[in-house]
Amino acid sequence: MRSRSIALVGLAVVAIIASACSSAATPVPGLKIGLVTDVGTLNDKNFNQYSWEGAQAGASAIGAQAPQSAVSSVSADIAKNIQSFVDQKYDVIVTVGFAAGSDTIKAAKANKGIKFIGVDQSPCLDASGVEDPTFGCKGDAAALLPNLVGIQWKEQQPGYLAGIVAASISKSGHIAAIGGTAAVPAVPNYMLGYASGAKSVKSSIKVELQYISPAPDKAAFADPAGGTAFAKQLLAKFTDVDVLFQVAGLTGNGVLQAACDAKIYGIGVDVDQFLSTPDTAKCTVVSAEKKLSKNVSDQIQKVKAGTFKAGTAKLDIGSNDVGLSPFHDSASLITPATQKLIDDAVAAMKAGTLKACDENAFGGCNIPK
Amino acid sequence: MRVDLRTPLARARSLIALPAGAILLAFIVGAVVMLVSSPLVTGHFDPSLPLRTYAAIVEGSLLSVNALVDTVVAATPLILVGLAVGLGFKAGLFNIGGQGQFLMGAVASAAAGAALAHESPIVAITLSVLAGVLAGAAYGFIPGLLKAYTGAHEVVTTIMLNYVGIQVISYLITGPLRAQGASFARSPDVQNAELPAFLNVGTGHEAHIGILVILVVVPAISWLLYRSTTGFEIRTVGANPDAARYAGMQPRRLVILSLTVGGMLAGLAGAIEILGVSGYMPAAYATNVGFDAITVALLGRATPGGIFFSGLLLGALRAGAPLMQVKAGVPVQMIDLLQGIILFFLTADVIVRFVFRVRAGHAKLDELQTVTRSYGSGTGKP
Amino acid sequence: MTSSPSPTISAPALEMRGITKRYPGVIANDRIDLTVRPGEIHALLGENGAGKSTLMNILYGLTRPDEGEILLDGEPITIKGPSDAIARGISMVHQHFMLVPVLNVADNILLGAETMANRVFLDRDEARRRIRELGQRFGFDIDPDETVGRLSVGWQQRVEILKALYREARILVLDEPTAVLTPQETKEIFAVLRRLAAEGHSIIFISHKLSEVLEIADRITVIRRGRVVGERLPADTNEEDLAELMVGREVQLVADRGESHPADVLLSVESLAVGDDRGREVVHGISFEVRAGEIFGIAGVAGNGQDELVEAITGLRRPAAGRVRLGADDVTMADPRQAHEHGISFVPADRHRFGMVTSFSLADNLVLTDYYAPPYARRGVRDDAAIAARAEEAIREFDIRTPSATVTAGTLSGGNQQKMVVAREFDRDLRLLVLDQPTRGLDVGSVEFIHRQTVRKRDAGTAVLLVSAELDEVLELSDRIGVMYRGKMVAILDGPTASREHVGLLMATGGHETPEGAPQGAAAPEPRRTGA
Amino acid sequence: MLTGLFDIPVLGLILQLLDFLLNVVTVNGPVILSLATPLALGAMCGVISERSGVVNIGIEGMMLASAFSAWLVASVAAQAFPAEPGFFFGVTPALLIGLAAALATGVAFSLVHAWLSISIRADQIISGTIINIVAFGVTAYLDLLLSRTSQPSGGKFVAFAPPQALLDLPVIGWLFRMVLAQGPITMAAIVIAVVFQVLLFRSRWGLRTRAVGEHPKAAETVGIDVIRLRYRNVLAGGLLAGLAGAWFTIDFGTTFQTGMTNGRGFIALAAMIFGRWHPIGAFGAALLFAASGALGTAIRTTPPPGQLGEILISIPEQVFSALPYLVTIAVLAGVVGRSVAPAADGQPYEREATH
Repeated sequence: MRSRSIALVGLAVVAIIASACSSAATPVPGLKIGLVTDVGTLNDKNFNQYSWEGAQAGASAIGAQAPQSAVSSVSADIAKNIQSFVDQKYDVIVTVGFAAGSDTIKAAKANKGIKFIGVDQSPCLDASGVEDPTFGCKGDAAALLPNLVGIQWKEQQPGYLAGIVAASISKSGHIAAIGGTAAVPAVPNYMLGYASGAKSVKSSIKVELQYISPAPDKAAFADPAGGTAFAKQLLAKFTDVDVLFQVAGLTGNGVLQAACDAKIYGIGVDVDQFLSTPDTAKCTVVSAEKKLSKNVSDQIQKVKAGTFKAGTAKLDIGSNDVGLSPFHDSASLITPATQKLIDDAVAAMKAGTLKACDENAFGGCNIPK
Repeated sequence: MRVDLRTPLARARSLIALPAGAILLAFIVGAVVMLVSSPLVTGHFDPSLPLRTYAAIVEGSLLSVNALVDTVVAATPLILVGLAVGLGFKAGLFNIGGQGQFLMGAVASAAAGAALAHESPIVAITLSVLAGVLAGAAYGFIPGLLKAYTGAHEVVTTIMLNYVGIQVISYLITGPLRAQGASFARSPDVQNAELPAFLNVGTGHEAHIGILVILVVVPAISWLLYRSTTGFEIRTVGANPDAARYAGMQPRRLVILSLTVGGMLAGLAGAIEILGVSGYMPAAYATNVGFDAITVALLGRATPGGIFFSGLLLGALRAGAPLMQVKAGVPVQMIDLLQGIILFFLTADVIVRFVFRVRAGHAKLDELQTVTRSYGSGTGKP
Repeated sequence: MTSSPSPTISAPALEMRGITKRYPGVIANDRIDLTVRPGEIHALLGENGAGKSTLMNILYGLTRPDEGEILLDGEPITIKGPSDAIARGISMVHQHFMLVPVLNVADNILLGAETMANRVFLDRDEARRRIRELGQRFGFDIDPDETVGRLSVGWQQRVEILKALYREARILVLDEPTAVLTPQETKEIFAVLRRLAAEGHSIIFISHKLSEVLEIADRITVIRRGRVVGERLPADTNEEDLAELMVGREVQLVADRGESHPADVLLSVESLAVGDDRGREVVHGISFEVRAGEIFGIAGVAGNGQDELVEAITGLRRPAAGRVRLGADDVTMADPRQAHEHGISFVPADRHRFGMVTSFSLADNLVLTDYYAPPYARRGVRDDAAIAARAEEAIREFDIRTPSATVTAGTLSGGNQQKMVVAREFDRDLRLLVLDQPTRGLDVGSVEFIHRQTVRKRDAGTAVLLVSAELDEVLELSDRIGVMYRGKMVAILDGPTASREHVGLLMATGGHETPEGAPQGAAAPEPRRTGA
Repeated sequence: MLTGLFDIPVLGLILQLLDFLLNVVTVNGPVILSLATPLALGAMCGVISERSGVVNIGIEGMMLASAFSAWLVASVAAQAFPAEPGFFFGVTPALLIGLAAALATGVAFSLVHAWLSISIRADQIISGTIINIVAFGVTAYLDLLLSRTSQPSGGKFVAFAPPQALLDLPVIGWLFRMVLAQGPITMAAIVIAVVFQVLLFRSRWGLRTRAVGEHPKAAETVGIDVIRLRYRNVLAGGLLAGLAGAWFTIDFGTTFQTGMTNGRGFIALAAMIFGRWHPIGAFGAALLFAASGALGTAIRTTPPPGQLGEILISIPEQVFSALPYLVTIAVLAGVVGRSVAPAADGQPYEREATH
């Protein structure tokens, strides 16, 4: 009995050590690509998931082996997961989310031979090449950390276009956008762009911009039930609102749910939600997209091609990295006049004559007090 | 009576037989889960998956200096908060508030660290750690006070305070503590208050000086519990509050003391995590240390020595998790699952006894009898 | 027992034959035979721990016998559980009442034997009607809607009996029914029991009180150490005979306590008023004195304020008014620690609740009240060597039977646990020794040991305050006796000359010619909560 | 008509506040009620279990696991049995199967809790903690793995559409909208609360349950099988938690998300305490907590005008999120009346008469 359990334990230990030693070898050709998620899960229908899809697409485009993911379940996991890929001699490490920014900079500084792609990050360094504690960003990130690129988007541009659509299809002249939290710049960027886009169509239009949570917490991005409830409450108060734009990740999927339940128009965010969330497809008119997967995939291909460019890649409509999704079943709603407004706005933004919002030095929107 | 006649070696064996059995069974169950779900992991039925998973965990937590450093760093907060929970058990209290006390310690040390970012490291570190300890203590004091004077059961109040704590942090970090200029809501850098690494093997695996605290705290709590009269009082209150009153002890004071000291330990853990690992506090700081610590305390049977070892074990699981994901592709939640199953077998020790034919001494924590006892007894006032 | 001494010719309603129940290390019941006839009040007499409760638990299906059989109306039956027993007309009134305090009388009675209006809902109206009717039939008027927790103990007992009657019990077992009753309440309950018997119910009356058994029983079965040691008819026996049967040897009811040499007044209690847990005053302005070198016994039926009085003196409870002095020191507001340091030792009634920590070692328990002071600790640090030395000494001196000082106290026998408490509380520099039920539930050897030690302490000049619900114990040991009745000290008598009858009368009536507490209307029952 | 009084100092402010509260509650009644549903069902799971003496802090885990299985099973079933939504509540076979799966999952987890806390007499709080940890681990693990395959959802129940004439009735039309324009689980929760309240205080089961939770030994001596009754109640609680879980993924929403119950199981626990272990009370507390959240939202999205608005806006919105927890602490501490648990709550019951 006792000897039985001792033998069992011994066997297990031997087996584990043996397999640990054996599995350490066998190099595979091509780039090894690893992805570290933000706190949450891989299937968040948001940054984590589309970065992951981008990493997979990028890997297959360059003929590398399938990438590997490491999910961070708590804040402290992010650094550990990055380090784990470093230890395993991965060539490209994608880190997701602004919360991973600091850890990515640290890892990039310590491992110059590894290429880092920081999704929704903008490396802010001081002159000595460490993360700038005062956020002045005086250091030239591209020169100081030539192996790190942070990808950001001008979310206000697709937001602006979504605003044009919303104002055009609204019968009541009252539309709304619900964001997860104002504490994450991407969210107000979308929403402020949305507001100005709508006003550009009809200056008298009423636009409700509401944020669900003050902090980028679960309520903001990972609580669909809470999102539905928030939206229903908003719709109960403003009964004439007939277009609802969600900028709240999974919480926002609940917002779209509420739009469907109320039989009004919904507008998706980040990806083509008509395709990604089929449950709410019937009321999703269009989505304000940033081409997250494509952009991650592009960066990976640049690594392979040797055209990798460090610093912050602020992607915009000029390179078609943001924009509107197809209208799918809702195409009939879009009149030629509306389409023209959209096309003109795209052209103006590309030409630089149209700012989608009151832009700051970093290409984001200044949040009005 | 029987226990007493055994040799120390036999006693030690009887002490670890059940925890060891529970862990082993949990690993077996975990292996079965992985086996069944292996088509979803690797795309085909993969009988070697459990082995590769455990191998990766072992490699990532034990088989190199780096791995060992990671294990100890991950174990440090688990041991500290585990001690907080264990101390509660000794006093007959179920402190589920380790999470909130940890977070309060974290945010307070982040605030102090940011305020003292340009002081000399000694001043900055000392005061920042102190701030964390005090904040944790205050957050443990509240349920202690409520329990002592109103009978509000600490299980419920500490759960509630955990959630209140999340909101407090959300308020602080998005409001008064928010770093100016940062693109997302986070506290400023602690800079000089950062705990320096004393062992840097140059590979990104740092052992900061915070982990040395364990070497002091574990013996100190052990001394407190078993050598000091206060510890005797705490254990008496835990085992029999009426007898404690009869013996001239002050149960209310001891309840408050135990939860406050527990809060200090959890707050210290929070401070160490912020000052030693993260360097700042984000608004959505995510941790699971409170529940991990319950497992640690139960696995260690609420004794400081036991908590030390069980903290190392869980720290190893956490440290091995990244490599498990990278090499085996098994989701990190497998660790949570394993932990829950360990706890299950620890509680359902009849199964362990049956499978391994263990005839070890009674494994139930004596202290725990008082924990839920007061739940329904009206006020539960000590 | 097949040859019954009873002249009654009716067939037995219940027979238990050869009942044997073993627990690890003890035989609780050893081939016990018991025969009960219809309409008979059959007393089951025995010391605490003699096996009475086990036998009744077997009858009630709470415990399974290892051997033996039970016959109901001559038919062998097996009782699988309480519901089985109830279905066969056997009901039990437990010593600690099995009533749910927050529920009302009707719900308590209904519980488990619900009168239903349909498949789902209770028919409370019908239940109330039946309860009132039953109560009236047996001579008491009860309000079915009163919350049980608000009833006096006596009325709670009536509820218990009603519960049995509601289930149409033919055989009613009462386990120590008078333990918590005043003599007046006891009389009333006896009247009820006689009426029940007259209506043909069989009653098994469990007790260790000789006088009561003689008063109420038609027949008496005595058990000792799990065996039936005799059967008697009340007419053919007396207290001495029964006591001898019960304890197994001729009992010297009056022990040799020697002569006392009281010195100066040590404890003086002046107009002390004490409230209970719910804040109601239960000790009303008591005054008495205890001299150094004397044993002052407090007699009284349990629940007349003795516990609160003792707790007030030892610091566990804050007095509401009055003063307690120890020599020149005012200890009225002392907490337990201060009382201890003033030289007050206290052996509490409930040792498992107050007197010890069962999960701690014997050694730790022996310093439970002294752990903080030299030689056991200095500046907050324990001295394990000194604690161990103390344990060795106490084990030797107080003859505590234990394999070692490090075993947990919970593994010791009851007698040895009490010796442990006594060793701790007696063996120190003390002035006042407070003993609350010091020998309850102990074997005779331990009782004698503790009594001897008590007398020794007295002879050494300690003032001893002894509270006991056992009148015999008080009479046996006390130099002076105070009688408590409803929170008042109704008399203080000289111990050696006090007569049992006189003290008993005082306990029962408080000294009034006509006993107080005449039947109370159920509409306004005395709101006294049971401690059970 | 009251607006004239709004200018009076202090009193005017209070009147404004009442006016605002009334407004928030009337406008958001239906949302509040549906948000209260999982809280109320979870709380009633707690009530039914704790009334019989078994503490249940595993509600969160039971809800989460049930939400997961409702979603997964409905999704699989929708592919196996494709069907058009039915007239009542948009019911489909897949949804019913998913609902059954949720209930079964709730019962399965509560069986573990019952076994640990009743049969082997483990500490009930640890047992509940195990439920929470395992439920989170297993659902997160499987959810992540399943997401690698694309899994369309099985749809959801839709809200009942009462005749418009009913909703347009003056004064009470609001009430009809609140109660009738709801999904089946919310409606079921209302019915369950009422039925459960009546049963608890008027039925044989209720009497026995309360007796067992207060004084199990007394119940045993009158022939009640304490162990069996506790098992039954804990398992029935599992059904309620299962229903609460189903609300997340096939009634209110359509998809599962890791950790999506997001602490609502613990708010349910709070509602149970605040509701003083009464079904109706728990439901009321759940409504109150849901309303507190709605109030916080309303203040931010549509603050009242004037001074009141300024005051309300100056309160950090986190206060409203923390309100249920703070209220529960206050209730437990006796600040806002006292809430006393059943006397035997949390105490394992040992059957054999001990000697």
